[in-house]
Amino acid sequence: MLIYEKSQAGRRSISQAPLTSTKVSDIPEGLLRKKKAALAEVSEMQVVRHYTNLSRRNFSIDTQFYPLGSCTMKYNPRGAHKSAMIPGFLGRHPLAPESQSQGFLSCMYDLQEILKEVTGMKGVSLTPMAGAQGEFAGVAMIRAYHDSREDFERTEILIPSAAHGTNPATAVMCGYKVREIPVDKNGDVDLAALKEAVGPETAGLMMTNPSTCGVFERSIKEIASTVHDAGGLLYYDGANLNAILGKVCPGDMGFDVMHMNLHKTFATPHGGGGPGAGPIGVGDRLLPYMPTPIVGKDSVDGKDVYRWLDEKDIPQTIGRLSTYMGNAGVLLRAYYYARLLGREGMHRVAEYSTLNANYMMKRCENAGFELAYPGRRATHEFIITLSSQAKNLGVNAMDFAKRLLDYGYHAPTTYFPLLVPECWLIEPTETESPDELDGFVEAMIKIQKESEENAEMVKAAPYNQTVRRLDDVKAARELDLKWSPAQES
Amino acid sequence: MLIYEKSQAGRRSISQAPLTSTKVSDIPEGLLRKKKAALAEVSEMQVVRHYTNLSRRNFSIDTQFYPLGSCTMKYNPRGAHKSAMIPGFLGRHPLAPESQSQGFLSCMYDLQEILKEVTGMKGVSLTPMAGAQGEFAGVAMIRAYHDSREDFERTEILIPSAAHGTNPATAVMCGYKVREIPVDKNGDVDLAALKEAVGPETAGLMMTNPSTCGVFERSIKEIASTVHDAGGLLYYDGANLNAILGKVCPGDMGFDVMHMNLHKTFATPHGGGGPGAGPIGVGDRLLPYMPTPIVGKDSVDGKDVYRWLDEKDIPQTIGRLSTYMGNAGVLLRAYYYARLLGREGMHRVAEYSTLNANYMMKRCENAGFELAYPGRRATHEFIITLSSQAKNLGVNAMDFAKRLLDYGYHAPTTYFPLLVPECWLIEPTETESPDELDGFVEAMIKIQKESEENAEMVKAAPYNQTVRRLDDVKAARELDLKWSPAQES
Amino acid sequence: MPYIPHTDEDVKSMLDTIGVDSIDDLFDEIPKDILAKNFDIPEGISEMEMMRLMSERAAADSNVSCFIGAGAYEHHIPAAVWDVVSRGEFLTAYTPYQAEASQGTLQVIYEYQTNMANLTAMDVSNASLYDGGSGMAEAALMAIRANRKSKSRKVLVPRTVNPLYRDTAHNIVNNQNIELVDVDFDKQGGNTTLESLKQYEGEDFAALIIAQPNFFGVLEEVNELTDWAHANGMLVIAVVNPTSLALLAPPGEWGEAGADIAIGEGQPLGVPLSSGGPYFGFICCKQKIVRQMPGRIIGRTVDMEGKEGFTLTLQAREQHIRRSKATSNICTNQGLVMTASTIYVALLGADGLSLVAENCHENTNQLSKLLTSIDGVETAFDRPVFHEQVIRLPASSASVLEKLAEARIQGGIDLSTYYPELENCVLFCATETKTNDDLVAYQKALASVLAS
Amino acid sequence: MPYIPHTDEDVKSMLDTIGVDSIDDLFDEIPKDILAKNFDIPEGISEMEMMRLMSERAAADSNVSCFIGAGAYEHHIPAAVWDVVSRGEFLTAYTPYQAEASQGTLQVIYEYQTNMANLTAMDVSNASLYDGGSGMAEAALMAIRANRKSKSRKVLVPRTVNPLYRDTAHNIVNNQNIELVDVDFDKQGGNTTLESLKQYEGEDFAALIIAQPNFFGVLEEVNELTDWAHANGMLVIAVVNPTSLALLAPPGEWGEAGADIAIGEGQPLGVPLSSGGPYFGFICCKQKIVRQMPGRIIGRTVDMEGKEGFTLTLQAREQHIRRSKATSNICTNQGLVMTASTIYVALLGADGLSLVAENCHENTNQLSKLLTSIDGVETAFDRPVFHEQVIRLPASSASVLEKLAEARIQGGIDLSTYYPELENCVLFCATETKTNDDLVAYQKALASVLAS
Ligand SMILES: Cc1ncc(COP(=O)(O)O)c(C=O)c1O
Ligand SMILES: Cc1ncc(COP(=O)(O)O)c(C=O)c1O
Repeated sequence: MLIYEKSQAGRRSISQAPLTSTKVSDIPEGLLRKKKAALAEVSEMQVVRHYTNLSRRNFSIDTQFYPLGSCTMKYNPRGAHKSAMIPGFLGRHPLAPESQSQGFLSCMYDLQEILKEVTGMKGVSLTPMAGAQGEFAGVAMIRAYHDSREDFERTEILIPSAAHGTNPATAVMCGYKVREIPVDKNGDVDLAALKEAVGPETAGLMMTNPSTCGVFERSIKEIASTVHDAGGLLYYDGANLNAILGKVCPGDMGFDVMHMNLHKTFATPHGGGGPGAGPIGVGDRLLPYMPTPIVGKDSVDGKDVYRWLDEKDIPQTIGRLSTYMGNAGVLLRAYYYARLLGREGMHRVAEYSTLNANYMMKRCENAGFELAYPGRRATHEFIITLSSQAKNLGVNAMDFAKRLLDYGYHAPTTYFPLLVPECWLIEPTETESPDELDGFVEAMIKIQKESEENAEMVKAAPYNQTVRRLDDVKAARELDLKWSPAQES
Repeated sequence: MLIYEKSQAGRRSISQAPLTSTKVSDIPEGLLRKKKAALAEVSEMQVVRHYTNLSRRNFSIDTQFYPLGSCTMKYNPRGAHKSAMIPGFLGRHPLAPESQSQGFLSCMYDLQEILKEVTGMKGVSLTPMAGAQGEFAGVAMIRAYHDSREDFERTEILIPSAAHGTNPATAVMCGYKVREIPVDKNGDVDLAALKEAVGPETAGLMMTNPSTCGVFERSIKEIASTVHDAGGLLYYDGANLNAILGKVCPGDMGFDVMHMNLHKTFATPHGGGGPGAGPIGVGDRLLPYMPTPIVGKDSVDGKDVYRWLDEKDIPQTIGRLSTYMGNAGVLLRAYYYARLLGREGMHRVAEYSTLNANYMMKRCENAGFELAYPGRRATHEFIITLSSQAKNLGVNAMDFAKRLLDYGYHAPTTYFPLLVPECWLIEPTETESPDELDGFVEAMIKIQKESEENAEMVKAAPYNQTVRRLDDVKAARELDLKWSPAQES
Repeated sequence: MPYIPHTDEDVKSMLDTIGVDSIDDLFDEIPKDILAKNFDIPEGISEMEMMRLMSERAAADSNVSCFIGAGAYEHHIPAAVWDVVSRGEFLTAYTPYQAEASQGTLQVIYEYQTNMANLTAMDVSNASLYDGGSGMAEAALMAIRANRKSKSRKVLVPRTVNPLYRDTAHNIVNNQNIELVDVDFDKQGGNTTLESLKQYEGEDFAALIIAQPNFFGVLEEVNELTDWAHANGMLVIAVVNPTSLALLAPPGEWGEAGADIAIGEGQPLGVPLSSGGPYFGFICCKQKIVRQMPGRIIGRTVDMEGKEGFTLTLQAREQHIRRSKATSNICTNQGLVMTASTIYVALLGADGLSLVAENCHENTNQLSKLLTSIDGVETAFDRPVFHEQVIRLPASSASVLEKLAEARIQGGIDLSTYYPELENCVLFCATETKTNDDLVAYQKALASVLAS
Repeated sequence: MPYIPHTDEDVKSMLDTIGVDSIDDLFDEIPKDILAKNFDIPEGISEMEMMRLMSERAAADSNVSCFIGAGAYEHHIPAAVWDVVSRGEFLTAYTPYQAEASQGTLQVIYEYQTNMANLTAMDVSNASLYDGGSGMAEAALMAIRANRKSKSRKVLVPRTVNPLYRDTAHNIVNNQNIELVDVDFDKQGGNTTLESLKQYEGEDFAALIIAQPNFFGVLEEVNELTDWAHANGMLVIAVVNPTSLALLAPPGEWGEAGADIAIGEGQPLGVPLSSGGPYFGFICCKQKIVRQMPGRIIGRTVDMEGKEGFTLTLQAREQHIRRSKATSNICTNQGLVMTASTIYVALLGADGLSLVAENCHENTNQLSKLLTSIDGVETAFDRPVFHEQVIRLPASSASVLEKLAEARIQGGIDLSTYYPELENCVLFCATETKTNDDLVAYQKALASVLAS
């Protein structure tokens, strides 16, 4: 039931608004609202009960194993949430004077330094508000770089075909044309094709390594030199940073610029869709173009004093990309995570996420599931393809996924990357224990058996959720995007 | 699954303990533990997931209508919880010096004053930790009163048969014999029986008004004078204060002493069993005996200064009943609630809880359910008896209750008070909206129909919970009160 | 190992299953020479140590009385909001890709869309953008796509629009050779006049942006401006403060036809100031251009058994389907904060929001009176405002604000930073959180700073 | 109306259904002359106003460095503990009377019982009592019921037991003519010696209480004391600090046969200091006397389909069944706090608890060294302690502590309040939350107070 359907005209959560009304008389009639907005009129308890019960209709990391590939659903420390919710942090106005912001600024500065170190980049700007905005910042910097050299011919961004949709979308938002590079059957970029594609129009290549195929791009150095030799720059999509954190630095692979999805690798909660944070790191060449604001540190009378760096300090900056400082609260959570992991813990992220993925991959393989890249090591994630199940049993990747929900596991990413048919991209992350991984594989085995014995049953899954399978076609055809009083009465 | 069954030797939530170990060398071997305790060894995420999922196996006010009679399951304001969790309050040591406790003490003082005013009592001590301890304090004061008058003959406490079990249990803990007074068919105390029972052995009468039968004791003043004339004192069980808050003060009904269940009437969360708080209020005669600590206010240089009152101030006190100051955090929550309600809101508690109960009672009656006291007004709660259903359909009050769970409503109190057969004591509270009450009655009507059509089905309820009906007999016969490593392996 | 559950035994048996000897073996596809060295970062600390560090740092920025608005406002946030939002099921879920396992989030978004559409009196809302400033960029891009009558890559932007929004939007759209053209404001009224727009008549612009209230708190003549834009073939993008919509005419009702797109900063709806984020941008539009809308959209539908349910819809606008042809590159949005706003709006309702708006407005008026009662302090503009005000001081605003800060009063922002012509001007607001004592304390502090 | 959802229309239609004209009519059974008048209490305020008031009051008591222990200890509490405990389903449930709708709470209690039984090495635990002090009263009453060999209504209580516990327990049990008989302590060791007990040999006592560590932090010779008590026909009631049980021999293993009942204050296990409550008392005992245990107990059982489940059991001991013959009058207990402790124990585990205990102990030792390095300051007793210590000052402890408080250091408690013979003595502790800087700050402040 919608909250509006629990509404009663005249009902209110009295204690939540000021108790006294002061009629406004100094605003011209014509600028005033005539009819009050159709919002719910409910009591405080109704609100708490409604949204508490809604929350119970979600899967989440706090309740389930959630091996959604490319999304790095690892444990989100409760302490990180709590520390970002300390009243002093919550109450700080984004435009508060620097003298009364040293606590916050020092956290941001420290985080910049840590991110620089663990990515091997030369500068970090924290401001992008998610991965996609980090990509935007990165590609905009690439553009600023070429522009500053008056190299206006470079109009193309190269992107492997397995790339995430944000990559091509971003390139276009930055005014570039997109040229796709095929991926070979081992999950690697087709080097020959790349070599053919690069040229004087190449502004840069966007890629992630390990790729979205869940394998490490072994020719990364050759790719890098190919692009660099042609005068292009190399962008690293940090969505897969969890796979290498502590093992390889993007800077050392030859990347000129990258973003980090802190809501993945740095364990900040994904909140049912966001917020994230997509700080970018840059090599020497792009340092002058970093987006503002950035936090700088001065020493005044032997004391550290932090301040905002802006256009005055970075005259060639691509400028601000958010009204204030991006998703500051997310950054505080990531800072917490970075400090708790520390020097030693940082190395273990790649190690244990890789261990878990390879273990699961092996168990899947042993159970008879088909791996997309059987000869390869898994990185932090791996792909199985259910195309034989689809063909022989009529049970496709989506059916399998829906049935998995009934077993209490969130489904892996399905149908991405697009080049693998009927694929599941499985990412267990390092914070899951082997028991959980085993349970998942056992559920897969059961579903396989169910598919063989009763495909129709599996195809009509799920059964145990609050709704059965939803009609997406109706949703798109008969758009119903908001409740309105008329429609209901 | 138990947390121990998810345990793995050597696993730990690393970040939660100090990171360095300092071997203890100054404690004699013989006093040290030899084998480490068999506790779970789990990761932080496992803990969060385990207990988050366990919580989801509960009904609660935040998720369901919970009309548990005598328990006053009303909305527990989230603001009250938050304000008691302000770090300054959480961090205050109970033995902190008064000079660094003025914030806390002023809240306690204010609460004492408010409770005095709304109960019509002359003094309030906040320290009892639940209703039963409030009763204990009250009866112990009655004893202290008689003792101080060297009236040692009074060895009996009179208690109406419908009383809550804590009343007789408390009387015994205070060294009294219990004498039961019957309740007549209208739910009133049998006045004739009371008059016969009172005498020189009567230390006092414990009762609540409205009674646990959900009706107002109309002869309250005659009862009071009967007991008083015999030299006894009158104890008010405040579990039903919600029914009269703002309408009648126990002090004005003639009660000498009472407790308040703040976890009922003052909306502090019940926490799946506690904590509560059971402050006591007293009339003039018992003022000298109040339990410590109490907060007093002095004026120093025109400024309010708060301090603890103890034996020096109240030499005849029955003394402390808790190590420190009872359930201080619960008291803060109650203080929040009292201040938000304020003068006007306080009166509405009885009004609207009574309105809801009478409305539900009427709807039940109209639907054909049998009222225990059909000629009477409901107070904040009322009783229906399902004895005809039990007799004619074989579906008893417990079966009805279990089936109700399947409809998403918590069951009312069943089989209490004991004198009404197959009874349901239904208390909706003032914070529920009429829609919720209607939904409940409609579920009752459905279950009635189900009982008529398929009694066996109802008798085997519930069906939608995480477990089916539990075997209580096995639980008591084959005591299994803890997990132990041996037992499981 | 923080957050890693593996015991030595676990690792051993897992490696056995995989068939390798060590974890390092799992990285044997990576060229040895690029393997990472030790990091020069602090050693890991415990939660206890970190909580203390963070508490101390937070305390350093605390105990101030804040009168800064400028797009982010200190409002009372009901305790219930973040208690419920912080439930693991909301906090730690991902984007609702598996609709059946995400009905909670999906229904919340549907309710959010309803709230925003009904508040703005627009037809539809998306599921949130990053924030107000970047939201304005998305709106400009959307308008350019949606205005079929115009071939222009230019959008008219009054200088009364929040300069931080203008800056952000410029930085985003300029990569596509889109131009945001400044329109100057009336120096007396602090508003955008039809006169100042006249010069653009006949020229091709995709849209006119109108902020209500504008950055100075001043109310624009939104009806006239909207009709002018429509008459000149432009779409209208409204930039609005959601709190104000309890009192002010909603964009959907501006002029004859209403604004075409409405965007704004969602922060006032239950989101803490929190140094600028996470906030959320909202965007609403007319039904007929919904397919140009960026970001996620949730639709109501039914399941196999005809039961109501919610799901992602119109995904063909989005990057994961349409890739380079998507309406935007946005993927992760501000879901959790949007959830908070949904609970906030449910708790306040239209009447509660009105009370908030009225009390903010009254407090700002009150403070304005108090401050202008000081010799030499005057309001900078003469038109009606909503809940924010500009005053001109008889001294440098930067240095006055600095001295106020020493008294732990954050008196507003120095407008001359963004508008050199508005020398000595301060933009401030006093929301419903301020008591009369707070206002008087500001007055006294200002009087004493100016007297010194 | 705060928290009341009724609209005027609701009220009207409800009154219609009931068949009365006004709400007042519903109270027509109450004699008119006792109806309440207006209350003289403040008018209602909003959540915003109250949060500000409470924040200001809390702030007044903040920013102190606390070295007080004496039964309540400042420990790090993992953020996860109260985040999970504050979930509505735990926070706002009642006692699990409907087992099928309360499996969450019931399983938590079963796990809690397991934790406490395994920590104390006892057979069984109940579901919590109010607190440590009142728990000791319940234990004394239980021992009197359980000791079949004794007819005594007397219990031996060393003066080394927390004086607040002794006071509380006395006030509770004296109503039943039960006597708690003091046993004096050794002035040098600060412990209870067999000598001091000798005088009671041959006398009939129901039980001997043994606190480990005792109120002075001093470790008692629990094995000898336990054996002595058993040899003299008494039961042994252990009063223990749960943190200490990570390191110290658990009551179930004291002496030849182990203690019979173990109780204590649960606060150190994840419960904030919070001015003294809500805390929880734990009580564990030998299986053979479980039917004398007060309070709720949860048992594991199966449902109709054989599935594991949990339910209230042995209810025939409780007031709601047995009424005047119940083992106690306790009904509401400390469920939520007990839940917090269960999560705390799961997060720490035996190894984590050990680390906490070690670090507390080390910090106290460290501080003890620092303080006794000041001229004239010395430890009061010479026996080993656990994580708490008594020092004797060369000046009045009350006035020294007062001066320390001015420097916002709460230096401990003035022992002479409870033990007049321990003049100038201060009991302090430094838990794992204290850094070396904190310890040094205490030392410096004390040195300067003593020097002045
Ligand atoms: C490979 C890849 N790149 C980019 C992104 C975009 O990141 P964000 O969602 O934070 O904008 C994602 C996230 O889903 C991703 O998986
Ligand atoms: C009528 C009555 N009296 C006394 C009590 C005991 O109160 P508490 O549970 O707070 O000890 C209760 C609570 O259940 C009750 O309902």
